[in-house]
Amino acid sequence: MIEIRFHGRGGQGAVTAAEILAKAAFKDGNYSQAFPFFGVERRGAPVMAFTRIDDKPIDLRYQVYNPDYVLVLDDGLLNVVDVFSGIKDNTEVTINTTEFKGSGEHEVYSIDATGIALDMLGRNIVNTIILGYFAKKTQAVSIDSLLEVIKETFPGKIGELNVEATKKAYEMG
Amino acid sequence: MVSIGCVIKTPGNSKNNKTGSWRTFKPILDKEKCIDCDNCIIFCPDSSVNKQHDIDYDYCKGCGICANECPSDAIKMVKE
Amino acid sequence: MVKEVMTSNKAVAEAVRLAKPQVIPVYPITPQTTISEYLAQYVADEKIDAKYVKVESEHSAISAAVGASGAGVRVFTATSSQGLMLMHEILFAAAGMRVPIVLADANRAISAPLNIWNDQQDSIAQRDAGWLQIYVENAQEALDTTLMAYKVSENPDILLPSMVCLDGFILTHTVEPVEIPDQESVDKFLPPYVPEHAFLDPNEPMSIGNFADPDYYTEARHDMEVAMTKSMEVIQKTCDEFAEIFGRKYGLVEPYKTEDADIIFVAMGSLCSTLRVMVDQLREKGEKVGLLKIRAYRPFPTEAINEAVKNCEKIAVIDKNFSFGIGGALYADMKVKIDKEIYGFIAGLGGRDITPEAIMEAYEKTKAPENDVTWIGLKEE
Amino acid sequence: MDIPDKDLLAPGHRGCAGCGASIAVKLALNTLGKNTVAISATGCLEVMTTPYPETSWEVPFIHVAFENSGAVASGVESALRIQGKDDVNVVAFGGDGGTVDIGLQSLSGAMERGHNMLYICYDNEAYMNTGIQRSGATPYGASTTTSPKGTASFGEDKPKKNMPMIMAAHGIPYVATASIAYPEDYVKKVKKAAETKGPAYIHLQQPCTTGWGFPSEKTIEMGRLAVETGSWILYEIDQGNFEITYRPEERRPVKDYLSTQKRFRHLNEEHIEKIQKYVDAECKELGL
Repeated sequence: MIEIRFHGRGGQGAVTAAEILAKAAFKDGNYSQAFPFFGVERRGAPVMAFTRIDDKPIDLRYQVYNPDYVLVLDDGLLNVVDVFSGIKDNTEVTINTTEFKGSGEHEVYSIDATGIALDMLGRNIVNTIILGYFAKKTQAVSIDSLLEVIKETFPGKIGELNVEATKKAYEMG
Repeated sequence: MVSIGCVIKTPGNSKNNKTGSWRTFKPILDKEKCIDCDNCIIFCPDSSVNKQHDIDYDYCKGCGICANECPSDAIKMVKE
Repeated sequence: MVKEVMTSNKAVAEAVRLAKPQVIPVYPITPQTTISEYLAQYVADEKIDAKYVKVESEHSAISAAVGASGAGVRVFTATSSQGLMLMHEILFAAAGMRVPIVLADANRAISAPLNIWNDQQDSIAQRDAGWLQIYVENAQEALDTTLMAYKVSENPDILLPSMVCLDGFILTHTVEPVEIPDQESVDKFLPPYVPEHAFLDPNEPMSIGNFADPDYYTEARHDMEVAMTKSMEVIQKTCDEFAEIFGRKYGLVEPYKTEDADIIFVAMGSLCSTLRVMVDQLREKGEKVGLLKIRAYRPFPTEAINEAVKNCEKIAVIDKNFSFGIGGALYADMKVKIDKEIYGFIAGLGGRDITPEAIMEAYEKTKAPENDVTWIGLKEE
Repeated sequence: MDIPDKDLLAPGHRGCAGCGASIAVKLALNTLGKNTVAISATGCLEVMTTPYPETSWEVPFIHVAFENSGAVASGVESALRIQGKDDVNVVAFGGDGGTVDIGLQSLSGAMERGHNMLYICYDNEAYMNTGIQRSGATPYGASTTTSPKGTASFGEDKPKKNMPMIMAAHGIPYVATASIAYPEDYVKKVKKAAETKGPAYIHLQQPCTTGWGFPSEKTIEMGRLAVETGSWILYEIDQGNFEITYRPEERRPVKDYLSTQKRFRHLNEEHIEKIQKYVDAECKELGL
């Protein structure tokens, strides 16, 4: 089983990203589960969401404390939240940032998802983009399933744009 | 034994309860004086006056509304 | 049959769509809200041919539900926490009037302090209302149980409303794969509701919700107890029938590795998933431990519990609720009905995560008990 | 007025001798006819008409609780309409307590949602079922068991809540006041309400022999006095058009009305003068 933790701000789509990932993993033939950290936070506040993926049914009903992967949708959170909390030796952390901000102790990838988003979507919504990058880096989900779920989640033009942006991020992975 | 949920499937069966026994005074109609205004029927709380202005003493509680509302003084209340 | 990744709230809404209720009075409340939203959309999109009554409170939601069910149609409503508390009075009326409403409760803690997270105090506080209460463990079970609840409640021998209890957020907002049955199979399993005991039809006038004096009240309440007792058999039969059509097996209780267990965990709802994993982990270490999941809390399945725990030495009941001075409600019921060494644990109140460590604490304290009732993970400072 | 062969509220009910509520319900049901479903709030009406295993209702009837007849009626109406029973009249009855106090929210919701139903408040101006406690509809100066006259009290110290205007503010198609002492006017309004598509509300004054303290034969007389003194004004608001439906030839002083009831008997000239002023202002405002 792999466990993924998302960090974002309310309104950035971290919860949606966790669900898209779970749905994509399910399309791949795996079992999956996704849930938000159930807060009362409003738009802008730090939020967390979790995804679990396994090849057998998932029976765990508590939060993810020791993630295998951490995805950070907004590098501004690094000053506010300990995104490295509970990570293991081999945990991979991916951060949406223009500059590498790793501590040196952990394996950290960075992607300028905001750059891609502003360029291709015209607004700073990075949740699908960071999933594209994640898919390539980890092979935890297939890009085909991921793109399919993105299309289902965002019908029409916005979906197409997201697919293109996700593909671009995948290529960068 | 009660019905499921105490539902009553016999509409209007409160007729089994003869409230005439509540009465102290009894309305007596003088049909000679009756002008068919129907006030006694319309205002009877116990549906005790029929279309022919016959009084049903099985249910009449003797409230006296009929006598009070009779414009021709055709109804008198008398002690049971 | 399709399989989709969805939350338990969506799964419940899907079950409602398949069950085809004709009146749906609901009022939104966290974490039930998405159920009311999905159903509003289904009605708006003509996926359900029902009147969606946009009531102004939960009190009116359940009141309209009783009115509609009394009028003779299948009804669904849903709520959570404070909303269920606001319904409290009418829950009793619904059961006493024997209207087979199905209600989904997204289990959430009760104020004060205000808290939107999961525990089961809200539905436990309604345990004596005369409703059947089934606690579910995952989204699939939420869907399946909602369908089965109609079948059990509408059984002429039962005619009591059902509450499907699903843990707030832990289930209501967690997506996972769910099999959605096809309409044809559901229609076969769940025929339309044809009430005989109570309906409102000018061609056959009857009075419903009457006044009963001491000559009749006791019998009316006792009839509910008879129906509640009988419902155990009907629930089991309904589960068997469901398994035959849909392949998924449920029961009043679900024992897991209890046969040779020295210690058996007893719990309700989503916690049972984690407990099952813990049982496996402990078994690997040579611990003889099992799990008894209670699905039906009302009726209380004494016989089924006794059968499952007959060989064990000790029982550890984990309650997400409590009664002051007593302990958890399930613990208290077990103490009354089950002749075993039983320890109670209070956990998961107001959304406190029940981690493997918390479960281990309960396990260790059952092995070497200090108190009858222990609050797990209580911060001392 | 049409007299039916059989009343749709059967005798044998447990109402007081001279009960105005039974007159109110009988006239409404007879007007609406057999194709009607009735809902009632808890109160005198429900208790006196449905002591199991006997019912006085000749039409389908449902009662659930005190404060929710608006919502119960919403459910009943929804269930009937979804089954295609569009021609069935839905009528809910509530006393003043069940309507203006504890049932106000439920009723407000039902009216605002536009259910095709009629709600009749039979207003006897206090909680009579439980022994004459004041309600929001208890008039100024009335002595009740919870607004008693005493050395420091002259009874209820606030005027009656203006419920019909609260209902009118919902913008529903039909609102009317009525009195059981004016059956032609009342029945006409029930008919109109039944023909109205959408919610209708009738606020019916119903004198109560027990609660107001007058002899049982004077139930109707008391209703007449209320209207003739301007203490109760008969009007309707039909699709927003306000109209007085009955004008007394000459308005009598309120004293004639107050002095005949035990609940007002303690009032002194000053109180009566105040009530007269209040009534005068109300009449002026409504154009009586």
